[in-house]
Amino acid sequence: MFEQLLKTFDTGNGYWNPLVWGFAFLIIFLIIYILRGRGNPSYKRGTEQTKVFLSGNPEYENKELLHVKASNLYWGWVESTKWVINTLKKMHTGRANDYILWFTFMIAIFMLLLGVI
Amino acid sequence: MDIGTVSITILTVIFGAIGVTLFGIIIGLLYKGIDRKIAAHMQGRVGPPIRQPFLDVIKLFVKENIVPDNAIPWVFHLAPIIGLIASITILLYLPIGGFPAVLDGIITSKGDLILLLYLLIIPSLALVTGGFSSGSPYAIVGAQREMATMIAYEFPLAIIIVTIAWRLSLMQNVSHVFTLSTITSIPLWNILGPLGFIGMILLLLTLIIVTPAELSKIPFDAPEAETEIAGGLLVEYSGRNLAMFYLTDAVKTVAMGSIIIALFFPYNLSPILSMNGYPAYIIDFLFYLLKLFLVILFSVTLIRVGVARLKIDQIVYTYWVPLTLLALIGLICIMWDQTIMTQFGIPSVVEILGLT
Amino acid sequence: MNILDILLQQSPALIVATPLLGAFLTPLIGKLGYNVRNIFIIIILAVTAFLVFLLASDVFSGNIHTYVFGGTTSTVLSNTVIRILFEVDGLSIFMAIITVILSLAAVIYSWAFMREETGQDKYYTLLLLMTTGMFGMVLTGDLFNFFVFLEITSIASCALIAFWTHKAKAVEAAFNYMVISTIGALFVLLSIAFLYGKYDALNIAKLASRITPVSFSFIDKLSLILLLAALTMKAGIAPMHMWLPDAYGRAPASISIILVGATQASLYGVFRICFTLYGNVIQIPEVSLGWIMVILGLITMLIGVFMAMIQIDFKKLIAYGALAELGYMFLGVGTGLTILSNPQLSLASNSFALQAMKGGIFHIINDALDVGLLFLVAGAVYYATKESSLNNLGGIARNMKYTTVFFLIGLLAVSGIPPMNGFASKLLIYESVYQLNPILAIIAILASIMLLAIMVKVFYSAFLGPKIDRFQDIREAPKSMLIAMGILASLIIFFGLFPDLIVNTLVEPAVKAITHPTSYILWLTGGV
Amino acid sequence: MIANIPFLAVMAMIIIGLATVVFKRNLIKMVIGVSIIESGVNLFLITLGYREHSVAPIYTASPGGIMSYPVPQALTLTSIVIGVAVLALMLSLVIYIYRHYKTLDIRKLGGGEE
Repeated sequence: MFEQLLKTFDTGNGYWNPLVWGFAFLIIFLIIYILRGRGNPSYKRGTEQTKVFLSGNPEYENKELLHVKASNLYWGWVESTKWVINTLKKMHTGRANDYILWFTFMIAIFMLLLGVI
Repeated sequence: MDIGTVSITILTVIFGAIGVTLFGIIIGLLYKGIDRKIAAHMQGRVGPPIRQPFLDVIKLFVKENIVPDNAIPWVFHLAPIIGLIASITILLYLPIGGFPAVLDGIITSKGDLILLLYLLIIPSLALVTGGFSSGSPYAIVGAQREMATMIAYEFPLAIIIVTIAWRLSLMQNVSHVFTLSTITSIPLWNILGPLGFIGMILLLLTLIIVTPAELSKIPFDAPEAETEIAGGLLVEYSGRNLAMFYLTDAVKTVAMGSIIIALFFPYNLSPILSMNGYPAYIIDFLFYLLKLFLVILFSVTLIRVGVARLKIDQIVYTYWVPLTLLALIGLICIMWDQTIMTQFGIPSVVEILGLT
Repeated sequence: MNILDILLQQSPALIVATPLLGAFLTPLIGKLGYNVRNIFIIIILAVTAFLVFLLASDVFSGNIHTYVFGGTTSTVLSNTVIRILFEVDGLSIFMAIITVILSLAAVIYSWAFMREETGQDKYYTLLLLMTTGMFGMVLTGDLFNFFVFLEITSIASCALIAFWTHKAKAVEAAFNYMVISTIGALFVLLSIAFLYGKYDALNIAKLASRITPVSFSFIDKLSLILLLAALTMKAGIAPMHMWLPDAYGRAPASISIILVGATQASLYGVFRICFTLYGNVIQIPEVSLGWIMVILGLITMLIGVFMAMIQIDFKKLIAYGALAELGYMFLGVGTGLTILSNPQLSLASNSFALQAMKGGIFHIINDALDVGLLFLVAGAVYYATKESSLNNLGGIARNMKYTTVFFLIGLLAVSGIPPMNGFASKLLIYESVYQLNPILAIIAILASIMLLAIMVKVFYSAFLGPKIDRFQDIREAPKSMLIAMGILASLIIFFGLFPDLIVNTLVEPAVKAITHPTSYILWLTGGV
Repeated sequence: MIANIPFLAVMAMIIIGLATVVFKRNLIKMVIGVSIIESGVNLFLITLGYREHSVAPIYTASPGGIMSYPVPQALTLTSIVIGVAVLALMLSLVIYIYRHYKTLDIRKLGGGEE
């Protein structure tokens, strides 16, 4: 039973043993933790130090304004794949009759591929 | 499985882990110093001494470890540690010089290319999470750029990895083509024909351009971009947490270099010089260090000095269009190579050159 | 004969009957009080779970378990008598295990999640009915019966999607789903009628034995197309997936997680039809659907990740993520089908096909757990903040520590980062499908990285960030919700740490069941 | 030829139903379309079991002669029952949609993306 649990996951083309990896991870964690413990843990709480760095600009009263909105994330990626995303957005109309149209379209495709028509 | 083998296994893992940690950190920092020195010379500066990165780390350990108000403390602290550990575990699966990988053969566990691909993600993921958790707009902008860069370069990287494994899978009597030990034992250069050779060179080129993005170096350092977003995702980090990220970067450089070596230059000197025993290990290790130096010189230092930073959407474009095409051409070359070789009876490049 | 043997013998019927009975007893028991009813429902599902695992222990030892309603196996063997029968093989029981895990988690979760709602008796009745329908779909050995259970599932789930009737979008999503699933189910019925008209049988095994290369004709093709189109639509395969994000996203979180199971039951239908019903004619070129499945899988994957990237609604985003995950299953199983249906290649010489199928099937249970956990987390966040748009959330990791950790586990698992369970199945898929064509593995890897980016975006915008005044004093999710999430999270970690064990015990029999359709068919003649 | 008329009717009903669901913008009309498809399928099932000059398949009170197939009739009954449930649920959803949007035109509803 014990050996069964230890067995390496063999995909036929590669191996993966989470337990060995996890064990090594733990060992390295200990080393790094000790190493990190040698560093200076302190800082001055509640001083200017812990304020957010805004290149000297004043921080907003309402902290929510500091939070970058989800829709603004990955701008560069969305920008360079705009054409795909806009096409896809147009597909998702949210109307049942368009969905059924897609369904009929797929039946037609299957019929073509399977040689019915 | 008796007690003896279990304890030997456990001891191997423990000592291997300790050894690899020391190796990764020391060599990583050393190469960082060399990199900085060479870059400085190329820009007509004197540059810092080679031991400067060590001094940097020591200095960071002495500095205060500030946790900003807006940060989520536990994520903020945990991210750098996880990143460093994950990047060290990559080294556990890589053969270093003449030594086999530490985890090779521990309960039949072996290094696997897909696993490495995913383990390489974890340090970047830790960096991103750390940046996001620090609650500063600069860091957030940097972190989301890092993530977008990651999506971008993963495409060509996946092509390289899958292509190499696919070509090996065509060979008779080769199993487990994704394991590093298989890949290093059969260098593709030895079996490919002329067309495949060209394909392989294209793949190598792609991987060399992927490397700076993997390590967030110029021209793909938009996530950190000191001049633009003030250090990006590291802006709120200081003291020992920053030191952790500094070390992660160093270790990751070694890991990435070792992956390139394992995939493309797995040759050792000792069989050619017909040496064995300790001298062989030493000469292979030195040769490995030389290879690592060359790889880092080409893929990090030269590119970094020679090119200016790209905008983030340009990065995505660069990877998804020109580089992916380059890698795909490489893939097609290698796919057609086998057929052309058998069809026209072309020998492999090694045979043409008479190196067998 | 001891009681366990009797239970085992009757278990296929009992697995369906117990939740059905529970469903109609719920309004009665509901009169006794809130806690009594909830405990009753949990007990009902626990009993079902026990029966499922009892049956699983039998099926995994290599038997195909059949149960004939109102008769014995011999009555079915004669051609004239029509009986409804349940036939349980490795794949069926695999799906039943998923169903029971998901519904248990959902019910435990609902304890606190639904506490404030009105109409809870109806909610639980419908929930149990839906579970019944799903069990019926995966256990039945009769095509018409399959249709009936399909309809039970879709009616119950539609009513549940629209459970929050005060939300216009929820009702709209339910209406869309209803139109789509009804038309899909009617096409299933139509093709069942085709098959019945031609072969005079409704029993899957009997039909499969009668559909031979000799008898194969236009009618068979037509009914295959209709079945395939309808069931892939109900399974949410692109480009017929548009109902899925709406339905998943608008339903209460505890329903979304069961909907994952319902979609997968339709996926089971697709596999059953491709591999078993048309198992004898699988090598006829027109029926070799492998490449179609692979390409549909890739399209699903890419559409899922691209659309998820721009979503700002928490649950809708996860729903698109779930869509991408569906693509992996289709990719894995499709690769297997391609090899299986090619007369020149065989499974023995192409072990990668078997591995790909293992990966695809393994991914079904992994996806159920990962996506289920994420939905539950989304529900917990909604419960605490009453906010579902990612644009308005932020910084709640300070108040909801456990939920954050559960989300992190789900994030790592769904994007396949080692050592979570998603990695094991994705590893299997990557390292096998590349042999069919390297591009497949490349796109799969790419989609998985994008999934990571998507989930990290959620992690940041919902959980990290500065303190927001509105969320100053929100509290951690109640205990029952944490327990439900904890069950799924611990299963994820367990599956991740012992992938070899899971593949050998759970996945292997399921793969064997669909790659050897003869054993499913042959019990009719008394063989195994 | 005359025997094929039911099948032609089935085809026509299914296609008319599909066209209704796809092209009509009114929710009620869409529901009607679904209902037409359903009737078409039911008709098909019934037609399958039909035999010329047959009697109802009731053994105890049979006047003799050939019987029509009982199974399709049982299937049709089940299908009709399911159809009623589906129809009721759909119409009740339409009522809710009307309450929210004050319209039955599908183009004026919220749609998928916000």
